[in-house]
Amino acid sequence: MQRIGVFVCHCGTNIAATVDVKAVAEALSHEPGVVISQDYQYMCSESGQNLVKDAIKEHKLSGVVICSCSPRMHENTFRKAAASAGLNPYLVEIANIREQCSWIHKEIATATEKAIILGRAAVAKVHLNTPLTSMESPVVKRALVIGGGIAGIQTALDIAEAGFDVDIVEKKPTIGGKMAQIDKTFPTLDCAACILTPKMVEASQNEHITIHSFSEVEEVKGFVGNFTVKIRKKARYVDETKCTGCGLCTEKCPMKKVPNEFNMGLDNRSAVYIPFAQAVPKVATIDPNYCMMLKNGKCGVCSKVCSVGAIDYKQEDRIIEEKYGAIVVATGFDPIKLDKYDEFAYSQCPDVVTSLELERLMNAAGPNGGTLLRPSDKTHPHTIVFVQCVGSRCDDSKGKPYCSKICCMYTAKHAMLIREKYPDTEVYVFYIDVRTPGKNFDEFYRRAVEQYNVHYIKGMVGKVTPKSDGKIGVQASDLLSNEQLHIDADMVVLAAAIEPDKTARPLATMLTTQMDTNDFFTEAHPKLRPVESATAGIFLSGACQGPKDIPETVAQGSAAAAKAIGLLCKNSITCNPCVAHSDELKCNGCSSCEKVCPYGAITYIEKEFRMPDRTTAIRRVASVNPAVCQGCGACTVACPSGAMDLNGFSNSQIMAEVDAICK
Amino acid sequence: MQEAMIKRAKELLADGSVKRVIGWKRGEFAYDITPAVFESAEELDKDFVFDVFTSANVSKYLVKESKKEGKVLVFLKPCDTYSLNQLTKEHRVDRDNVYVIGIPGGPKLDIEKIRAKGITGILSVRNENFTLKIETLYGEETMPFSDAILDKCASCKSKKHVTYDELIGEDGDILDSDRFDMVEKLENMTAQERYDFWREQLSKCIRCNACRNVCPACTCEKCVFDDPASGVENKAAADSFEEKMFHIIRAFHVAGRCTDCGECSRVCPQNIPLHLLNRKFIKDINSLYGEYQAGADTTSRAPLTDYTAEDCESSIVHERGVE
Amino acid sequence: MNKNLKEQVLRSSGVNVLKCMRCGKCSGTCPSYDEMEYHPHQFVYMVEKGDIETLMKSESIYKCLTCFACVDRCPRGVQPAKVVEAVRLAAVRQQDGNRLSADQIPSLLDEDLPQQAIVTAMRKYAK
Amino acid sequence: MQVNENKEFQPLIVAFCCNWCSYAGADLSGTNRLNYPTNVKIIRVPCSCRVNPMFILRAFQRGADGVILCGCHPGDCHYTSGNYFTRRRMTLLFSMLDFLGIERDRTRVEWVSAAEGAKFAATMNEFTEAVKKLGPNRRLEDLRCRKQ
Repeated sequence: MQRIGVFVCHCGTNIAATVDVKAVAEALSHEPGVVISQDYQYMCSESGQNLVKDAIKEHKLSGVVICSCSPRMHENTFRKAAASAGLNPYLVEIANIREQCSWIHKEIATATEKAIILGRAAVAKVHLNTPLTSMESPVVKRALVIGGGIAGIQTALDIAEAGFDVDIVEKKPTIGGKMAQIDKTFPTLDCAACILTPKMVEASQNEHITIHSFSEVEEVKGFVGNFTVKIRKKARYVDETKCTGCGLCTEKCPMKKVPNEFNMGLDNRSAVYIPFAQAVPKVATIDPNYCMMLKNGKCGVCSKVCSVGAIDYKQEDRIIEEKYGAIVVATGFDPIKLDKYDEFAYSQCPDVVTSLELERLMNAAGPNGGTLLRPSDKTHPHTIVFVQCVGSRCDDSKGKPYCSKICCMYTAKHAMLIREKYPDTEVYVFYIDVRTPGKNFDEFYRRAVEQYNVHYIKGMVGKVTPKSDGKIGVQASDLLSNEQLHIDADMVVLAAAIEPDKTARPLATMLTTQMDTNDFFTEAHPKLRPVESATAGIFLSGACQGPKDIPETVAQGSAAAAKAIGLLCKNSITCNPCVAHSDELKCNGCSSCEKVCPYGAITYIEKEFRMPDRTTAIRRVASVNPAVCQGCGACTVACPSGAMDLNGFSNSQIMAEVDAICK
Repeated sequence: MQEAMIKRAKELLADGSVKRVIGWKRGEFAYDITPAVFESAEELDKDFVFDVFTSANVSKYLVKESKKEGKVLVFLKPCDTYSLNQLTKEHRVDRDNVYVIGIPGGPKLDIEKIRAKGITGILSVRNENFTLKIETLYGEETMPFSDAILDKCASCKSKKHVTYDELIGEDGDILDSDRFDMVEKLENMTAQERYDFWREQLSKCIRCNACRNVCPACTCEKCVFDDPASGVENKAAADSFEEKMFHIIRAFHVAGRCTDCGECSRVCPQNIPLHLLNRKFIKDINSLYGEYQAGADTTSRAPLTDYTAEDCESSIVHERGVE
Repeated sequence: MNKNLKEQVLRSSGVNVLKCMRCGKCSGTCPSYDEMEYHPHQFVYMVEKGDIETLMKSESIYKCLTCFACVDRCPRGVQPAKVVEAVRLAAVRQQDGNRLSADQIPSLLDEDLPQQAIVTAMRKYAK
Repeated sequence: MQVNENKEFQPLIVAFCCNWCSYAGADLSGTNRLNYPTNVKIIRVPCSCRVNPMFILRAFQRGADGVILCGCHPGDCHYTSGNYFTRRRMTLLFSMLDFLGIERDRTRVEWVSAAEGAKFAATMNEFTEAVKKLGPNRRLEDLRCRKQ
């Protein structure tokens, strides 16, 4: 006979305000098998847990039901408490009467009634719970970092520092990411390259770090501690091991009219190229879309000039397969496309640029060697208008609903740098709100206003019209002085919203991690587990999780590394014991389960059985590898005979819940 | 035909290539023919029969027989070969242990339809140029052959043998059948009409389990309806369970696996058109996930253990047809 | 503040004024800006505050061209032009607010003028 | 089925939610205090593909008036492919129930991510209203299971 203890939590007033917890405890005390039913202020507190532990011992409980917050919050807490009192942790069930009851309902009577029903379902389920023991599964002591921007580099360095091997997969020919394109950084105004490139070099020289540049993740299989990843090393038509990065090929290449993506297409590069001087690895890459040798077999100049014979026109994509214990996603962001914002004339006028383009225009390694000139006529601009929130904070149909977070600060930086370098320039910043929370951030913005006389105007630009005299008409409203402004500007800079990199979505599918509607990766808990995904062994670093500036990105990169190190330190991890198992006596051996298993956890064995008529027969039956099974339950439904069942969520348990709810 | 079959079966038994023969055995009357296993030439001579009433699908017997010592010879009509393929695919039958002789298919006759003409005391039935000559205790009667055809044969989907080791007679083609007409007719009724139709039909069920027992897709080691642990165990005839659950669960269990052999409806003593449930699934699968015929081969993935990222959403059910 | 009037304007416009984040892009893009006493963003804000009578009395409601530039540009999908239109309707539908007396109408009649326009005009113009 | 004092029909709705997306989405609608009716009772399953059509029939048999199944958006399944199987199974099951003349609005599949608390609440409100309009489930209920 079952001896079940029910514990109803008040959660302060979180539950008790809308659910009559005493009535719930009283009602559940009459359920079959329930020997004790109590309520308490905070079940998750130490004294609350002790209450449970003591009751387990005193009443020799065979099952525990906690009516409290979501099992996603405290299931583990109570399982541990039960285990320490000698009860198998999987004999604990949680009835979610907070998130799914008290917080969504207002009327005490109906909320209490629902809480009782939810409690009843948990009691019905716990009747059928069986003690489960976790298996151990070994951890591969190697990490994969996807993305070689500042986030990925920081994470890789920190993991390597702890003594674990780590691979960086970067889709571009060099690591460095967006930060490599940035000129100066706020709020200190130090040079981005000066602080980034030492880290890039450190990463390339660290014996624990392997950089797979110009590579992409092709397939991810496995589970925490034991991922198998296929990486596509794209053909760069240059032997990485031979190339010295001398750059002779890039000089001699006759095809020089290739838009230079590193400079945002503001100037050109050659078909064989090294993205920028400090690229890591410093290896040339041939762009097959432009190389005349690859396109029509005529040229071969680079191959002739290369003294080490590194050019290989026959190179093909290569797929390598590696095993990892942990994976860190650091796929970063991109500015959104501005084609649909006609009112800002971005597509019509070359002097309307995005902020990232402005970074390149102002950078010493940029198209103008660091002198700020209009892209159209290479003249010095005297009036520059900055427009904030372009595509950020919009209705769904108009752009991104979120604040891109970094624009206020980099715009202040741009405005300040321009006023510093070219004091004869008038700079206007049209803002909706100026958001500068962060250490020394507001001071920085105030300096732009007070020290550099940047004109901050509250109001959005409504219309940008290129004029025949080369000026750009900017029409905006000044909401504070309540007038409409018409400014003849020389340049307009748009603070485009940022969005997750396009490769993130297919990657999330491969990694089986969740994303939000904006394609940012969802963290396991918005406050308490910010660098972990809900999928064990997958960690999040940098702007792939949400808009972030550099200091935050680095902090999160290190945090993700710490989490990954915590995993890699272990020799083995405890597997979820809620896995499928097959009842051999019922199994038909039909292979339905095997076909729907996403992990290949099911195999078939020929086994001898004694039949009812005392004969023996050899039958083909399914066998589940519990270390590989992740417990989704797809097989349980595919199985026609009901031989396949899932620990912790068995057919009979779920049906008991259904019955209890429908009673 | 019958003689040729017996002759060949004897040969194979004699040279030891097979140990047993599965076919049809004559019963007390001309029309109550049952599937049977024959182990000797004498048994074959005595009881083996192949005629207008040998409609039973014998493939299911291979689940047990193919596991026994020695090869088993089986005579399969085209429709029966689909069932064998499906059973082979699901590892229920050891195909290597089976020797299949493909024999021509129907149409076979429905004794009930002959009786429905008021003909009783039937001794034998012969088909002469599409006219049935029925010898009865009270003299000879005739009726058009087409009036007595079994429903499942009337909407035959294929005369092609999808698996065999040798053939007696000619192989046929996959037919353009009208088997989904009735399903479509029901789909075009209102929900209330459909509900009334099925309530009338399913309430006749006496839960004899004949449909399950004859079904070549129902070969589970332990049927969920017999398994107390399954939660749907139910042996006694209880009205509302039959109407609402038993037949839905059974149809779903064989969804994507049913070869549409029509045996369920043929054996139903209450004449419930159970095959319509299976055909509804087949029709849905064909229209939603692409043409699929269970048993057509032994390698393709069944529709319910397969998917594409572009599959329609379940709400399609709400958007189409008649409410 | 006139709650009924606010309710009426909100309902007839179908606009959720609370979505406005006060960016002023509507006014930044408005071609009639200089003609208007109250500008599109002020319409949205004043309707939110319930100060509709002021707007109804203002000539601004007849200066709006209903060009919908504000509706097109608004990043939050607030649709200020619909708010202006709703205030205009509220003014037009007011009782005893006619600006033309009945005996003035015959002389102004034009065969091509739709009936609706005559009634509206009576309330809108002159005086 | 419950009938309260003012005799308005209160449907009983069983919601199966996958642990990784929809259950978390339901939690989020709680955290954000987004209301939906008490009629909805949630059962947690690891993945929507764990839901056997039998469970749904069982719920109806035992007197549920509506059953809704929530899972991760296609492509976002924590187990890669679970919800794709769910989609096929439920499409066929719902089609069969429709074929048998069961009101089609009593069943639904909805994809709700962990971030879509608002969608979860809205879906539940909508679904409850739809089932309320249909009235009590008489066509699939087993009268022997009726509450005394």
